[in-house]
Amino acid sequence: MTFTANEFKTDLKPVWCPGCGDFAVLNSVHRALAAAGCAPHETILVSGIGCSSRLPGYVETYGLNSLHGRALPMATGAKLAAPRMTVVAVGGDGDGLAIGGNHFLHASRRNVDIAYFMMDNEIYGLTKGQAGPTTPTGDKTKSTTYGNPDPSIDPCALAIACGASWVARGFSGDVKGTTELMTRAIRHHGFAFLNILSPCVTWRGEEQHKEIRAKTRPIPAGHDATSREAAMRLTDEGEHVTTGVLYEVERPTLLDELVEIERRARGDGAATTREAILRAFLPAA
Amino acid sequence: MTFTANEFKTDLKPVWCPGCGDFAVLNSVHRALAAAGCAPHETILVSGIGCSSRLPGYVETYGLNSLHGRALPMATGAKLAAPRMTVVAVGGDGDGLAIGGNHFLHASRRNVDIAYFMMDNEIYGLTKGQAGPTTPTGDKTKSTTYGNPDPSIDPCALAIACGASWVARGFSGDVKGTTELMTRAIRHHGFAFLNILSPCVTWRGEEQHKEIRAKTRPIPAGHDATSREAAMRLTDEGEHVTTGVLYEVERPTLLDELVEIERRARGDGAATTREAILRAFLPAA
Amino acid sequence: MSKDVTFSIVGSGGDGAVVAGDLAAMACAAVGLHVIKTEAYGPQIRGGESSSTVRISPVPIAAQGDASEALIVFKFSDFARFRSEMPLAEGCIVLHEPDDPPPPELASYRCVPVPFAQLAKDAGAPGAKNIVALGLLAAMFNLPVDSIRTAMRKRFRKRDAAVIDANFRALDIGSAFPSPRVPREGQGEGRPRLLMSGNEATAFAALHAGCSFFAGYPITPSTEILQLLGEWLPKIGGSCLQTEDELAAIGAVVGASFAGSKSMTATSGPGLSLMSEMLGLSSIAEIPSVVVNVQRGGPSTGIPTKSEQSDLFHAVYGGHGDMPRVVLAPCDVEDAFHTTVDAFNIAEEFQLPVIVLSDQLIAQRRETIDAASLVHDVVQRRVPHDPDQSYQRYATTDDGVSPMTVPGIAGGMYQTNGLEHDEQGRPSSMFITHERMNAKRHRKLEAIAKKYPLFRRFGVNDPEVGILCWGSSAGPVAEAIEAMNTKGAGVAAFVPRILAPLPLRELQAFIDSCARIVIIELSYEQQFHRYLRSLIALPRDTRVHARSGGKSLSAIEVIEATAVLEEVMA
Amino acid sequence: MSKDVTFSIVGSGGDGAVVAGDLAAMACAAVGLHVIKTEAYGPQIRGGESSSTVRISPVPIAAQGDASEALIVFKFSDFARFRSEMPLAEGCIVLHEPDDPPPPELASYRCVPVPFAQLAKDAGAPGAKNIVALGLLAAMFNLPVDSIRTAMRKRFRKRDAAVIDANFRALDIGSAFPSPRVPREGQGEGRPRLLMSGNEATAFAALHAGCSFFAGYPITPSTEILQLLGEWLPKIGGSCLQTEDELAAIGAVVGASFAGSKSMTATSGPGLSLMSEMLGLSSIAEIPSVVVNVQRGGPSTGIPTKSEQSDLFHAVYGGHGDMPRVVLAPCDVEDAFHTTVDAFNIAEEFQLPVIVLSDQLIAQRRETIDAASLVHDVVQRRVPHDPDQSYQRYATTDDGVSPMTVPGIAGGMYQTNGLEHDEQGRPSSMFITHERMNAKRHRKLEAIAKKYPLFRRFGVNDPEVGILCWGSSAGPVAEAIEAMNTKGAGVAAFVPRILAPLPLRELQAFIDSCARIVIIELSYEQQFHRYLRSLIALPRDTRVHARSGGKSLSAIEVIEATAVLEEVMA
Ligand SMILES: Cc1ncc(C[n+]2csc(CCOP(=O)(O)OP(=O)(O)O)c2C)c(N)n1
Ligand SMILES: Cc1ncc(C[n+]2csc(CCOP(=O)(O)OP(=O)(O)O)c2C)c(N)n1
Ligand code: SF4
Ligand code: SF4
Ligand SMILES: [Mg+2]
Ligand SMILES: [Mg+2]
Repeated sequence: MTFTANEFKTDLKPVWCPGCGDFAVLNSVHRALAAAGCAPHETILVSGIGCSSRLPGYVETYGLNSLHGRALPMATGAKLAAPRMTVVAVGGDGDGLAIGGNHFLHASRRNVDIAYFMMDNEIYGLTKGQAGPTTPTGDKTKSTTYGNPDPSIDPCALAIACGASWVARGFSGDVKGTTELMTRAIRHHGFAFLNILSPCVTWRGEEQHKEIRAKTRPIPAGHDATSREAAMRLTDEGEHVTTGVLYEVERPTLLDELVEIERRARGDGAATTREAILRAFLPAA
Repeated sequence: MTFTANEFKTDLKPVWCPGCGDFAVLNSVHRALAAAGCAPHETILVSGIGCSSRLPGYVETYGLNSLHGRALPMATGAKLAAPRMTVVAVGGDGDGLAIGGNHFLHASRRNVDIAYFMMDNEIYGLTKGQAGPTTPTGDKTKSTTYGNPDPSIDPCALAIACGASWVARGFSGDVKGTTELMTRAIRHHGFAFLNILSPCVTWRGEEQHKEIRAKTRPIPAGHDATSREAAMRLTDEGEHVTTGVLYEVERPTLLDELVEIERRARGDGAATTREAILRAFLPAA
Repeated sequence: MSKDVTFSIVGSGGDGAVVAGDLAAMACAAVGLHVIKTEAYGPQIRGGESSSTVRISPVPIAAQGDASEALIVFKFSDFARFRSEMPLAEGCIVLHEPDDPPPPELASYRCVPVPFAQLAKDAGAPGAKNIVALGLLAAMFNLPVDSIRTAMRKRFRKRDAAVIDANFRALDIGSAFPSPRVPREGQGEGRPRLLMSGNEATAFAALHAGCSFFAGYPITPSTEILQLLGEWLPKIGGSCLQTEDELAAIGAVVGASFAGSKSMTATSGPGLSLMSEMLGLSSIAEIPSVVVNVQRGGPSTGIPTKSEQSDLFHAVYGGHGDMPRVVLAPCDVEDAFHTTVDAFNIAEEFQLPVIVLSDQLIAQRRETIDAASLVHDVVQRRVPHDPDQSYQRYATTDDGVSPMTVPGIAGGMYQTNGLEHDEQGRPSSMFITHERMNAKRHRKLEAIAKKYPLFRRFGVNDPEVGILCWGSSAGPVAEAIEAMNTKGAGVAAFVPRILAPLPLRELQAFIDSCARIVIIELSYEQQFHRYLRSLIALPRDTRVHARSGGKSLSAIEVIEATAVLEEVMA
Repeated sequence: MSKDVTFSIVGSGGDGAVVAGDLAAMACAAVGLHVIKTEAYGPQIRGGESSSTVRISPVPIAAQGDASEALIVFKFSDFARFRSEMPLAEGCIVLHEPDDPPPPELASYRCVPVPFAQLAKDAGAPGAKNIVALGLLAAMFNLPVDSIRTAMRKRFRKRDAAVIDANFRALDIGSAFPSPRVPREGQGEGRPRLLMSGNEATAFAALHAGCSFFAGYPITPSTEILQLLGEWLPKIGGSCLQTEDELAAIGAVVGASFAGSKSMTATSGPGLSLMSEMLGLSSIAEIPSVVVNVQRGGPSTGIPTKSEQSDLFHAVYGGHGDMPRVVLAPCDVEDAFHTTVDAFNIAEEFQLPVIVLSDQLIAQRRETIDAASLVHDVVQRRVPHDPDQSYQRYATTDDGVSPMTVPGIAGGMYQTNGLEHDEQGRPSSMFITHERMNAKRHRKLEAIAKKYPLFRRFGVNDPEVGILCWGSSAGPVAEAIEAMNTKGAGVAAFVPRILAPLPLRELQAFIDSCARIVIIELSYEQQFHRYLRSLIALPRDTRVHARSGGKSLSAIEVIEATAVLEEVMA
């Protein structure tokens, strides 16, 4: 049985500002879950804290809007506990790269079987406009009166470097394209990271939307998505930002590894019952 | 006035196991601090928790063996508070890449003006032999009865990806080479990361020392250390491990940025006294 | 004729309700009136419902005001979500758009239709509904119109003259519009007062205390402290670092302090929870640190935009092990300045972590302060400048404080850690060392209790009812006590400003002087009550008025909880 | 003739002191004797000083034994660091190498030179000093030699026959060597007993309770739990994840629990501090979680290898906001099994975080258990399997527990969060919702207090002295009470096994039945005493015996603290 995008909607009204890019992301999520053939009761959405992290409240699945920075470990636990469920983590750039940076590194490395959508507005929206890891260097924000001193991170470059097996970039303004990327991410076997440029009209200005549209470029024809180096090159092009699937490889996932471990654990002909395990503590007379 | 290696020794007896690679690292630290012209009272050594993190106790400087994973933020704070001091962070692979991974990412990105020596034994030594982020996949350890499921991280590759401006690898067995690399790291302008392969004879076996010696290769002649791609290539060579300076570039450091910010802050002719700042809160009648 | 008045303005989106409140507050502060201004918002990140409540008085006031005498509503649908938390005074004047009739439940109030939008249009400033409203309020309450104009000039300085003039017209049209007059006594002494929020007072206190390093991570309702110090510290040669998270923030603070700087971070509940481990290092390695924690509704993410007093347990008990720390709590905005300076003084003199427990109500309300009151002595760390061979970082002393060298001092080098350690800082796992060092570290608390018995006491002597409360609850309690005592009751309050170590001697004396004790706090678990019980004997018949936060405490609530007037009347 | 004996073996590097202790313990457990074995180490990571202390008895024993009747020392320089923490019984037999004379302070004991190294050489097993020593002990205390051989065969199974034979010779030579004989009563019932550590019992309990997911990060003294479940869970179709840190560990646990698995993590103080924030989410979102915290010396890194009871404050109070949680504490190794199963039962039934406060002494000592005692009912989560339209995740109920759907159940979808929320889980910042939901979540604690009044009580009825203690202190207290009461004193103890919510009714009844109360704990700050005071009235003359950890509590210490014998004798 399949479900329509509408069946993934809840009747809770988003708290987002009029014009926020996250509305379009939400729209894409509804469509992508349907397109990927997910069932609401067999889908788990986990987020951290932020404007973007409010998203699970607006999607009819098992949803958890958790703690700032912790979406990935929670999604990992959920996936290992319920491997048959589709598990998707969502959140903001600050949530995923500042306080959540370490989990991003290790979830990528372990190739956890989940999709992760990062709504990247280059700012801390919910706390009202402080610089974050993707805020361009030099930008003045509420917390950087004299300009942001820190070099900004390209989330896709970081994901590739950390070992994510599927890495793509999208733009919330392009609902069709984003929906397609989300669908592929959900279907990917392993950790699929999608960086979605999603304007914050309130703290990055009404212009951000146009600016992003202007600088995005589709993936160049003939790009070899299996090449780390080629993918990396598409992550630092100065002016432009490439959207599409930058990197895609097939390698064992965390679940694959755990299945293999279970095989070995049972295989060694050893104790696989409570009683047998206990016997090991009984000294022979 | 300069100091000798001996003047950097304390009379506290290391707790390390006989044969531990960290003895040689300690030896190199004593020599490098002297060689770099550091003064004991103008040097700060900060570490996390682990066998390796005990090192500051054996070096006559201002030393802080802090919390597991927190060496880098503490070293960053120390450097910003006392820019004239030489600040060196040290610790293990677990300390720096597992619990401390997020700080590693952000210290590299910010190009903090410190040197960071990671004693990499591919294991959690102090807790008696569990797998860590650099433990080879498949290895059996105390915590991976059926083999380590996780792909291992190359700390140098990660440092380069995160933006460190100086990245090198050394081998504790080569005291001369390691001392030289440490000296350069201390002198580097910005975040200098040195990954030191340092055997854990107790949990990785007496053989580890020989194995490392066998697989290390000196930096190839004509390597362009200013090229990210070239440096990256030297971080994944299967069998071999390249020692030496893999990557070295000059870019503004966190201190440079803060100096510039101070210039702007004072420059705008605005309030730079307590009184002037307070006046802003006094409404005009 | 009432001395002080309170009015509220409710709107949404571009209505500018909050701006109108700001202008009124600034104008009144400018002429020396006492002002307290609070705001409230709906869940919408922007463009949602917002309200501003302003209380004005010629004499000092301690709280935000129980109920509004006037309410301006641009749309009643926006008012709905504030209703349960915005009490209206009996006979409250409700001004509303003619085409938006008041809901039945407001019928009992004096509802006056005013065509705000139309009047603004007439003035040629279609967006200036709020300024029209401001004009009306000025006329109703006889507010200083000239200084409202000055405030508008400052606020709109970036707009062009034509717009400003149109706004002035809107103001005049508003004041000219027929509306009830509410005579109000006293115009203030003319000398302008500072208008500050608790977060601003805290950030300024850090400068005053000599803080030269701040590290923090944004979190509501403490973020303004990070933002202000990011702007101010570079001006005076200090530095501010926005870290990747709170673990790094407190780590950088303790690292900077180890290196010799007075250092601070600011956060709220979730961040304080994350800092627990590092505060333990600050405590055992005896490295000074100051953490400002602005409380909000909990647990977990809770209610980030509203006040509560439920981080007390974590502040006084949080963190594993026997971990000496100090906890201070300001009573109001001005006190946020003094407690923060005291926090630095205590941290530096006694080399331990000091937590300042502020709360959203103090941190984000704006309040008038007398500039002259912002003076406070500053203490420095005990640093031996030419230590000799015998220098021991953790030398045993009577008060437990051992002189602390800092990097740069020749011969002062030492190596320390978070392990148990001996006088030289050398790791030891021996029981005897552990017991000796625990004793040394805890002796500092006795010394602090003696030197800093910080508290406020108000009300009569030998009271019939003694109220125990802390933090922002002190304001409504103070006003309730004044009200009760003028009615002939004999009530007093003891408000500790240092929660750990508690000023036990003074507290005991107060309790002994009272016939009855009532405890008042905004914590469902009665954290303050249970904390007091763990340290001092409370009378069997002690009453406790404890409830969740999310709605600020009112003087009337305190009066009811105290249940003393009934008796007086009886 | 004494029923039970205690002996210690001290060595370093390759001396094999610990191996000898293990073999003795296994051999005695195998024949049904009761055994408790503890170990201690110097700071050296490996090759440093080590000691093993074994207590053997034909009747049940509750503690590790106050003092050793025999001490084997391969080098007195190694013994030095243990001296202050290893009491020797009067007339203790001290066996040592002839060329290593005992220090003067040991002169008062029965020192017997034994050429261990030489005898081992004679046996053709130069490395087997420890086996020679074991032979001596076997002869002295009449230990079951055959089952020592069996234990050796198991232990050395990887070595070749020749080596094993040489070791057997060493054992015989040792037993043959002239040494004092210490007659000991009782040989055990023959039926072998389980020999387990507290960490092993805890890990096994998780399997028993149906735990199918574990996530953790190594930390002394809890790491064995991670290691064992990493080995066991895959066997029964569960999974174990070693995470990057404790934040991820507890995050994964709560995530897995949300997805429907019984989940657990294990850590020690520093890790528990880092988990504070996530426990708040588990509490407000009502997602079951079990955290085993094995206490060690604190604060900060403290003394990782030694026991203390100073994480109590953090366990019962840690975390910002009003955060209901449950805290259990085992009294011994077997109890570590039962409390852990109860932890899962309570977490699953009441949907909140449950902390099990174990400690290093229980976690890492080995103790004999009767296999038959490891039975305990298992409770399941209330899951509505076909929820209808009206399903509300946080529906109001009498006991505060709302049925919880899990992913996979059609029609059971809900969206939750760490914000305050209404019955459907929708975020709300309204006071009324906050107060209502705080009440709902806290009602669960009342229900738990009724259903799980877990405690132990031993000693006489209507005692003259009532002791209050918890955790591993219960052992020495139990033995002290037996000793005192046999001498005619009337002492009893009340040991809560659930610390939050406390079994107040039962505790009050106990206190009322006692003439005097003595509190005994290993926390410098008197955490247990202060916690009790916050909830229950203690008699004015309550005595408190509280000190730092790092040295285990002895029965003698308890007897002195109770100061009751003097009176009896008087
Ligand atoms: C532990 C903790 N620290 C800080 C915060 C405050 N906080 C909430 S959201 C947020 C950042 C939001 O930025 P981002 O993740 O990019 O999401 P956005 O709002 O931009 O969509 C912060 C710092 C918190 N809730 N918890
Ligand atoms: C918060 C916290 N978690 C866990 C630990 C336990 N712990 C101490 S050292 C260590 C890892 C040591 O490995 P590494 O950093 O590689 O240092 P090594 O001992 O190998 O030199 C761990 C997990 C701790 N001390 N603190
Ligand atoms: S603040 Fe920015 S990110 Fe948040 S809802 Fe508004 S527009 Fe969107
Ligand atoms: S355990 Fe390993 S790392 Fe630690 S001291 Fe011993 S050899 Fe060195
Ligand atoms: Mg963002
Ligand atoms: Mg290591």
